Amino acid sequence: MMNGTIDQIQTGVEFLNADKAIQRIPEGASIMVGGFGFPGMPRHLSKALVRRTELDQLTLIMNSLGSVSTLNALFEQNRIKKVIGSFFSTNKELVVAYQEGKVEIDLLPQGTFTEAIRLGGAGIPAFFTPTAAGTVLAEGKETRIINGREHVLEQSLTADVAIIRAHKADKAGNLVYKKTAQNFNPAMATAAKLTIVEVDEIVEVGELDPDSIGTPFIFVDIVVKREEV
Amino acid sequence: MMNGTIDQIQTGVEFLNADKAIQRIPEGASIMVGGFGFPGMPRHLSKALVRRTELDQLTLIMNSLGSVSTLNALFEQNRIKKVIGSFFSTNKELVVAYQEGKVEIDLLPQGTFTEAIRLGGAGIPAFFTPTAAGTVLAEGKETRIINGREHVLEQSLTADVAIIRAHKADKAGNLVYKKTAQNFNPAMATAAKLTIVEVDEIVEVGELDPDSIGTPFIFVDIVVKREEV
Amino acid sequence: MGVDIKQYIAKRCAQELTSGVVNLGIGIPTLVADYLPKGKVTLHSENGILGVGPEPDPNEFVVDPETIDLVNASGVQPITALPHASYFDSSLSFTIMRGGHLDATVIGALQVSETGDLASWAVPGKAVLGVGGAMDLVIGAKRVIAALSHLSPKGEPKILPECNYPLTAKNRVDTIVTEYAVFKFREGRMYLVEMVDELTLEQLKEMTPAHYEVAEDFKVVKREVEGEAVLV
Amino acid sequence: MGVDIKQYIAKRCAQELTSGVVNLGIGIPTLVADYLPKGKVTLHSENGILGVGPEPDPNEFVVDPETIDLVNASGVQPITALPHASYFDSSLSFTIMRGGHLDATVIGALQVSETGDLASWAVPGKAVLGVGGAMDLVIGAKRVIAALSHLSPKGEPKILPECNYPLTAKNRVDTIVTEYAVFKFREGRMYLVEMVDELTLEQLKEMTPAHYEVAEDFKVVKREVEGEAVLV
Repeated sequence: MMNGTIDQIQTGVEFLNADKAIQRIPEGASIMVGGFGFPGMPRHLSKALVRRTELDQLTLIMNSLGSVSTLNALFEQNRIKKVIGSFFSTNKELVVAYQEGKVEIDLLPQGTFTEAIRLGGAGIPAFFTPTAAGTVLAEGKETRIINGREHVLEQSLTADVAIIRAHKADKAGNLVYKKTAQNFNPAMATAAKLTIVEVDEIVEVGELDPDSIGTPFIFVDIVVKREEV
Repeated sequence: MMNGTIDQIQTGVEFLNADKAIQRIPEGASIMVGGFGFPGMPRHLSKALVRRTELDQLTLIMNSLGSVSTLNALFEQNRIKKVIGSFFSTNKELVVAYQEGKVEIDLLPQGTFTEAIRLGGAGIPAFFTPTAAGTVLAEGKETRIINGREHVLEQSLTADVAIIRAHKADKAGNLVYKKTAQNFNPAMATAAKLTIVEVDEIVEVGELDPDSIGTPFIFVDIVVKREEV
Repeated sequence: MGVDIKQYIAKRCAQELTSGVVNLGIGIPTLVADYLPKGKVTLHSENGILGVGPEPDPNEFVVDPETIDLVNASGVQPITALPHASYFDSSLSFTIMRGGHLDATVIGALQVSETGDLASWAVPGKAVLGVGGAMDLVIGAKRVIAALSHLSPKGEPKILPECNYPLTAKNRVDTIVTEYAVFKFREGRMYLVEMVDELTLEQLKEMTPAHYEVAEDFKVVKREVEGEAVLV
Repeated sequence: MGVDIKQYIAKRCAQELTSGVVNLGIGIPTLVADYLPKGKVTLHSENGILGVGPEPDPNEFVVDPETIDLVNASGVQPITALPHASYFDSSLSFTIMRGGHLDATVIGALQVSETGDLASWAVPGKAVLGVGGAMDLVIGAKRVIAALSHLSPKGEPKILPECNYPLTAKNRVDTIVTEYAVFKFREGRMYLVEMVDELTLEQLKEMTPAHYEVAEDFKVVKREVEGEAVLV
């Protein structure tokens, strides 16, 4: 059976700086952005996305946008067509863009949002959930009584690109996460055609405990080290 | 905000021997059994289940039964009503019981089986998967074209009891898994009313790296140490 | 409404919680943590932790958005972790919530109906731009404890025959705790189980248009926080 | 069919695999591992590992069912892990498979149809008691390489206009590799791309009732394994 030493291992994962990585995003892309508040938010990739000013007509798939976000410039510059997520009430730029009819918002309960991404990555395109049944967020959606309870049929989410953050990557592209900085990142890594990861540290192959790897390299395309911006 | 020292922490998880743990299983229960071949199979709990001879009319939810299994005695003793899983071809006792009409078998593709358990634990009762579309395993099931591809509506799985195996538990009931012994165990822990875990080792609270915990104690009811049979 | 009333509601909510795993919503529910029995109730936060500990000392802990990796569901407030804590991704966090594994949640409410409907996230006529995890919490938790002031700042009742604000979930509230009373839902009917001694049943009824019955185990209590009387 | 023919099919399958992540089914596909370029192709096994390494030395490794924690998808065969390996539960393992993340799978086949249908798991008239992960593999892998002997032991053709055995999946086969030929599916049509020099096109057609065309890039090859001629 196949053998291999560390030097021989080639997984095809690339190691680039943030601007070169963001250069790979196609026009009008749908982009998943990881993070729940500060932890797990790919800040340097977000800044590089803002810098690449010719990219517009974007769809952002992210749980929330806080009152201060690196990505706010995208709304001021009218580069966002649509946002899908669960909580945008406190972001002034987005609220204004929405009220002016410049941005479309698809609001999902957070659990539906995260499961839609996980199942999108798993090749399961739709699922019935009890969440939001009987509320305005279920309006226009198919419903069905299952086990005596009303459920809503939700569509899974996939994207052209995911920009996520992890704690460490090894040189094969395997990722390790830390504490509450995991959040949506592992699921998003599975659900995009192109997954770009910002990490604190890059280590040699063999340095990560194989049981601790949260995202195997198969889901990773490009790794960007934080300070190499 | 609430504080707590290790001594004060009470999670309600019980620590029993295998026979006392199996004593909690109700008559006619549906029982998920973890393991993929040898790794992750709860052998001592299985033996205790066989020893509790008055338990019958059981439904077993397990991926596969190899040619030699601790649980074979259950078929010889006519204690199993139904089996749900993906691979039973090589187990003589089960094949015979099936041919004699003593056991019903629900065969699912392995990926459908594992996702049905995970989603069962997550409160999502049904999902559309492309797997098995156009095959005999989709017969009698609702199908739908989604994104131009045929999908099958599958029902999620839950159970009265899960008997699973992990590598270590701490005294709060948190579990850590090892290598390919994870398999179906973490999902099954989430999908049963009563989850009984067999472990190699029990350690003090605080000894497990919180990032390494595969199953948080909230999914665990009873922990059994392997040698305490 | 003064701080003391919020503290009273929080303390009264905590009496409902003697063991298990609980998720506390924002607002008054956050205050509940201070009144929980030490070590017996474990707190879950939907951003991915079971075993939330106290906030770190703000004099010693400086938040660096670049490196912070342990916060609560606000996304920005640093916390600590208890010795039995575990971390997980959002999928598992919502498996805990939607899957029915939480013993209880305490959640702030704008309105509650006599059938246990909860409205907690949106106001009619305003753009609906945020829901967060509230719907999953309320659909999944074994017990939903709604914590709210009995009347709105304008003096309007919040416990109604029917909610007229957008719903979070239908028929899911188990217990209502206000500064004046506690109601419980039993087999689909709403019962008054507790009232503070400053009111008569008639006065309470006037503030509470929902249909409810007085429970057999109804009792009248003194409103105290930490031994001190509460100023309304 | 002798061992050498199996080795030839395995070697020919390996030529299709130059990089990426591959899952090898049981039977002939298992032999493919020996012919893969070192370090460039990573093997996935559905029981929860990416980075399958060689089997441990059977003289040094004794299987203890009680403690063994690293096996392949047979559930009993011990393996090793490569330096870049990771472990995961079945949910993530089938996310890799069903979700379209595997670059290829090599899978044994009982029959393949001219529309790319695959039958690999059951025989008509027998009780259907096992399917395993085959359906998920075939539905999800970017390329499905069917590895099979050209004819059944009774001399019956296996590459047919339509499968008459129960299907594993419809329209999913990308490449067929037998001891005589290689077929590829391109835009829904089946093409002969390679044949061994021991046959004529007419002889191959006689053994292959499926409708196929000879590809523009068709070539005739010598059948060799490790430099030695193969005995049929």
